[in-house]
Amino acid sequence: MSSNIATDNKPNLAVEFAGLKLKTPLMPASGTFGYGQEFAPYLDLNQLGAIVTKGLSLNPKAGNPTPRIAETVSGMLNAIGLQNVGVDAFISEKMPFLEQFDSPVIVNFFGNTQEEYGEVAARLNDVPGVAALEMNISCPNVKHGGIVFGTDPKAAFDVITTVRKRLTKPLIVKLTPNVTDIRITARAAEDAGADAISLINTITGMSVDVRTRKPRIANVIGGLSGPGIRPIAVRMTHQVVQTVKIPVIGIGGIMRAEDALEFLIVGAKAVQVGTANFVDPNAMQTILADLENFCIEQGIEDINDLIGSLQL
Amino acid sequence: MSSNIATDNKPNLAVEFAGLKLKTPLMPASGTFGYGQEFAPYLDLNQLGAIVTKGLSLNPKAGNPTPRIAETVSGMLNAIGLQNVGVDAFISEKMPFLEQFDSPVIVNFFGNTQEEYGEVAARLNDVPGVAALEMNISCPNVKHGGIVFGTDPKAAFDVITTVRKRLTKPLIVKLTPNVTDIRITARAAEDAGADAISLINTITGMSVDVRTRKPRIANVIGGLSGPGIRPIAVRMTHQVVQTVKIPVIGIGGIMRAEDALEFLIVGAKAVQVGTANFVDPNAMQTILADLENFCIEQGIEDINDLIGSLQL
Amino acid sequence: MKNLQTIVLSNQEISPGYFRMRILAPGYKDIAKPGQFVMFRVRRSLPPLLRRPFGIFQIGLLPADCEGMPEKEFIELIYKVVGAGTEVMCELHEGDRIELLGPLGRGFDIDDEGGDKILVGGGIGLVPLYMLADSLADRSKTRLLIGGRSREDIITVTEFERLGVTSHVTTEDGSLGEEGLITRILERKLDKYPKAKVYSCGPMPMLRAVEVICSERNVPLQVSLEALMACGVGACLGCVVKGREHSEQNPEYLCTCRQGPVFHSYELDWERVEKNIEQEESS
Amino acid sequence: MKNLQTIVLSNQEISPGYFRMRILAPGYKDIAKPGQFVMFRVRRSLPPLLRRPFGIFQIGLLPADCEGMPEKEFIELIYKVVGAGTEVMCELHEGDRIELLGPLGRGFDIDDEGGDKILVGGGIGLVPLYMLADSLADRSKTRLLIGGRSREDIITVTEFERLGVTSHVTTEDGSLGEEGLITRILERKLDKYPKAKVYSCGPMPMLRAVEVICSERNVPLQVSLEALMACGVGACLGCVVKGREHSEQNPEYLCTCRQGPVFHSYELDWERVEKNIEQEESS
Ligand SMILES: Cc1cc2nc3c(=O)[nH]c(=O)nc-3n(C[C@H](O)[C@H](O)[C@H](O)COP(=O)(O)OP(=O)(O)OC[C@H]3O[C@@H](n4cnc5c(N)ncnc54)[C@H](O)[C@@H]3O)c2cc1C
Ligand SMILES: Cc1cc2nc3c(=O)[nH]c(=O)nc-3n(C[C@H](O)[C@H](O)[C@H](O)COP(=O)(O)OP(=O)(O)OC[C@H]3O[C@@H](n4cnc5c(N)ncnc54)[C@H](O)[C@@H]3O)c2cc1C
Ligand SMILES: Cc1cc2nc3c(=O)[nH]c(=O)nc-3n(C[C@H](O)[C@H](O)[C@H](O)COP(=O)(O)O)c2cc1C
Ligand SMILES: Cc1cc2nc3c(=O)[nH]c(=O)nc-3n(C[C@H](O)[C@H](O)[C@H](O)COP(=O)(O)O)c2cc1C
Ligand code: FES
Ligand code: FES
Repeated sequence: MSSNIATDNKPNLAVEFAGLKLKTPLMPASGTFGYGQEFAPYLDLNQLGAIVTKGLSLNPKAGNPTPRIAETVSGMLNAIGLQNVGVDAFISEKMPFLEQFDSPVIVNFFGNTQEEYGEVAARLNDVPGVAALEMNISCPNVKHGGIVFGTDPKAAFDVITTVRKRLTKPLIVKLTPNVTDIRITARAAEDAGADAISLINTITGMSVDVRTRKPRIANVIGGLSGPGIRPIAVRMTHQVVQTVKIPVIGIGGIMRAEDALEFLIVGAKAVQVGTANFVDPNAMQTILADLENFCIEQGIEDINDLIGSLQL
Repeated sequence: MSSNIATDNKPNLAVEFAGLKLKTPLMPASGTFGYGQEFAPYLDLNQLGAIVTKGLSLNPKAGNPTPRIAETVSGMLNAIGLQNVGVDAFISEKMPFLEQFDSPVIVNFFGNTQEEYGEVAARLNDVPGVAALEMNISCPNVKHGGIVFGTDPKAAFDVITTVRKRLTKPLIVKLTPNVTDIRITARAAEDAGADAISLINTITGMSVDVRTRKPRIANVIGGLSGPGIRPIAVRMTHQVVQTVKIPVIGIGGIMRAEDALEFLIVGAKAVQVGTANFVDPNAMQTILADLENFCIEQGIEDINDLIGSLQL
Repeated sequence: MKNLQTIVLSNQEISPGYFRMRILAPGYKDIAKPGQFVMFRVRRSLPPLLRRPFGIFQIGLLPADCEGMPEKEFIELIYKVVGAGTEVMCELHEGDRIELLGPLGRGFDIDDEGGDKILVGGGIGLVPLYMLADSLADRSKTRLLIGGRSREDIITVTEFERLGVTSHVTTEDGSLGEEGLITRILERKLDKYPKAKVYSCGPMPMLRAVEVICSERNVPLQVSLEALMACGVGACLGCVVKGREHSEQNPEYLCTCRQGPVFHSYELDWERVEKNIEQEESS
Repeated sequence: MKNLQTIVLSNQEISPGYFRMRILAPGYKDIAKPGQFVMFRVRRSLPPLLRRPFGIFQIGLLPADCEGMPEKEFIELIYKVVGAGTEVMCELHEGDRIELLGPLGRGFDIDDEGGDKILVGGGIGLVPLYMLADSLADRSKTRLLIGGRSREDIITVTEFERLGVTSHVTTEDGSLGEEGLITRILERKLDKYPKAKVYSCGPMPMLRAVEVICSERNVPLQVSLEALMACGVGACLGCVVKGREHSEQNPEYLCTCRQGPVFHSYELDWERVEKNIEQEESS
């Protein structure tokens, strides 16, 4: 598979899938990297495989009351409530900045109804600088009693089909881990025409301040992210890779290069780094350097040789 | 609710539910305390609210190949494979030791088929020293393609009904967290006649050794436990308490008294301590002492005043 | 604004539960402004996971180790031990490696006029006021009003006085200075100096009371807010407060880490800010 | 067998990557047996989560701090830095607080006869052999065979020699002693002392080779095994090895922590043990 001789040449870290060419398999996870601009002082955005933006909705969204975040053991809970500037303001105010970089821009989006999902996708489809869309299906379907789209395979299939019809750009569907069998939603996404799958979004969780006896997050329940959830994310990525033919992007608790490698080895074509960006705005640069070192040390000339190389 | 004056008298820690009288709301989680004997040198078993044994099956079970455990960030994966001595050997060899203590003995059990579940329950029903049974429904149903009983509300309802018919002792049903909506299985358990619910069992996870590219557990997938999963366990406990009328026992990542308090405040009548017993065989004694101190410090004379006192 | 891998120079308990940490911080002297803060991280791989925000108390220079070497720029933090993060911090020693992100946020807007200034601090909230006091044009016209629960909570006042600032102390238990709340003194001072500008940092109930007093009298007020922060750079949106123009249709959320932590009083929706922070205080 | 909250007395690098830690351990001297181990925990709240198992290298007494005080019992561990846990351990200093569970497990079965004894250690596997050597009746008839990859992996041999034991060293790269594997020496020695008893600890491939040699010659062998451990007390069943009688219908799983870590060779199902450990070695 790969020779054991360390090479002086830089290993190839570029990956290609779903019509996307990425310089490296590393990109930020939506909602942890703002609109890119916030990290520009700390990080060379041109080194990233892609830039993934905060999730956008049709109209600007206020988000939830505070406290919105709480630290847990090796993780954090958040209930930001998908606060965002709205798709139109994004296009006019944020895209000009992002277009300066040659890393592809992946725009994350969501809706409260099937129609809203379709409409946001359609508007983004016409924006030249946008390389692909990532569709967050972890949102409550307001027309169906608030059941989260991504927890109901039928609803997921329908909403992805609607989006697919209005989109010519590559479509990445981002799955929620709060399901009994992630393979079922993955298959629904593939069947509905997704070009790729990314996973996982946060796991719902709760934490209580035992002195005040109040939830530590105003919204009571929030999404758990960070290194503590990584084994769950790796397991789900493995299951989905074994199930669908479309490419998979792994997400969940990646802090170091070794963590990213777990996802790549089980078969993810690329990975996203979330909470680690908060802990260290340089995190992705460090991970990238260490990925390269790992390849050199292990005599891997092309990272694609490593992807899916799990020994069962 | 409770006066703010610290009291010199010891607070009441005893709780009662499902016909069980517990001296304290603290007990070990199944599979992390052996058959009790292993911890006797370190801990006064009479101080525990109950003694919960390793899960038993009809026949002795060999368990999985090694490696069976792997440490993860703030957690551990295990795939012990439910190795146990079998119900008959338990009754003849282990019960005599356990009967010496006045803490009620709760016996955890499982089966590969509905019939096996029923049969184990029936055998344990006749054993005098057994105070209650805890039924682990996180096992694959070998007759139905290996789908885990507890992830299918119908299968869960059926198997619990079968057990209920053969059992006069109190029945605690232990739920798996690997489901989309834990409230649905909780309701199925209540409808099938469970006297109490305990949750959560481990969350399925996976970890890869990036140098050998092999799963760090021979079984590939294992169960994640430990402090990292606590927010998920607290959230599910909260959801179940809000859904069913029967009492709930909270489990998941309890390391310290404050962790136990989170579960009690959201409404668990008692809690189980799992992985913490490995980290520190004295863990439950420390937690107990700190629970008492917390009550004194907060002027809580009766722990029952604290149970379910979440401020929403 | 960068992530500095650096070391602790000293870390001492200056009053029960309060520590003062000096950190090697090249590059801070020329750019850090009064009211800015840093995100502090204990060594990698140790909990807590997230960094913790701390105001910059002071910036200074130590003599070079030997001729030919540069002088050593340092910053000082003063922190109160309240939870997991500060508990780890207070065990750090000289030479321990840490990471520092900063200087971050918007500091105080300072005009150059030498008019009357009143700084109102509550407990540890006095931290950002020291650099502010130091930077004011006419310190003889600057008054520091500092309140706390008890004498242990009143720290570094003599250092303010050495800057030429007059100080007034109140404690709730009367163990130091006047007994009572600092806002009473603020009213007295504003009666005497009605044209003063007010700068304040401290717990929310105090800030709210200060705001009421200042807005009644039409006195300009800047406040430094605290919030739970994950990133410190405006990315997580965890630290928001509602702006004056905020409504559900037209959300105006301000990031404490980026648009703050110092705000002009008129930028904030005080009703809502207070309500939010009440939740935080009690949670 | 208890959980001791104690302190580190010293912690030094004795060869690149190998550390020797002395720990205050009252109560160990009278009860700990050669081959037993401890579960070591770095201070609460620090990762790693689980304790780590380490053999006891030596037990000793330090003079009392002053007259009237008791002598200080200590134990010594020798460990190789291989991962997260040992990386934290090697940064501990004198006086740092740690927790120790032990002494745990079954040690070596030692008969009192003064016959020939051969101790075969691979790398760090030599740790439990020191207390064993020390307890043997006639040390002039005891030979220590110790193998390693390179000269850095050969540690504490002079201390064995001070006990009166003869030592033979091999390294794979020939940088110390004979070049090659230690099993070659074992065969030579067994040719010479066919009635010797063998005791061994080291990596699985070595143990397996030792087992083959000994069973061919009908020489009694005790081995000390390693396994991943969560609890160390027989509760988690994470550390099992298959016993000689093991079958799916009639499982005979032995806990390395409780029935071991020292086993008589005949208790184990070597085919299966090797297969299991192969997985571990490579994973
Ligand atoms: C811009 C800014 C500047 C600050 N400057 C200083 C300073 O100079 N000195 C100082 O001692 N502290 C300062 N703080 C507060 C400091 O960040 C917290 O005390 C610290 O993060 C607590 O960490 P911990 O892990 O010890 O406590 P945790 O375990 O995280 O929390 C302990 C308790 O404190 C509460 N808490 C934690 N952080 C905050 C916060 N930011 N606001 C309100 N309540 C909180 C928690 O809800 C909890 O009840 C500042 C905060 C901000 C936002
Ligand atoms: C009874 C017993 C006695 C031991 N005595 C000693 C001793 O005296 N000196 C010493 O240096 N070590 C000894 N060990 C091994 C020691 O426990 C491990 O090296 C240590 O746990 C590694 O911890 P870590 O966190 O540094 O490495 P980890 O990060 O946990 O692991 C690093 C690598 O080592 C492997 N590994 C970890 N633990 C073991 C194990 N127990 N067996 C096999 N592979 C493992 C892992 O799979 C991984 O590849 C003993 C083990 C046992 C079971
Ligand atoms: C503060 C915060 C905000 C997030 N916002 C979004 C979002 O807008 N859209 C989305 O699809 N995922 C969002 N996520 C989920 C992350 O993209 C990622 O899936 C998750 O955090 C797991 O990765 P991590 O453990 O590396 O953080 C958010 C996560 C956090 C912590
Ligand atoms: C090694 C191990 C073995 C376990 N065996 C069982 C079992 O036999 N039956 C069962 O119902 N749960 C079993 N569990 C699950 C625990 O009882 C508990 O639900 C879970 O570990 C979560 O709690 P914790 O985070 O406190 O460990 C086991 C857990 C571990 C770590
Ligand atoms: S702390 Fe993240 S946006 Fe302010
Ligand atoms: S380590 Fe837990 S049973 Fe041996």
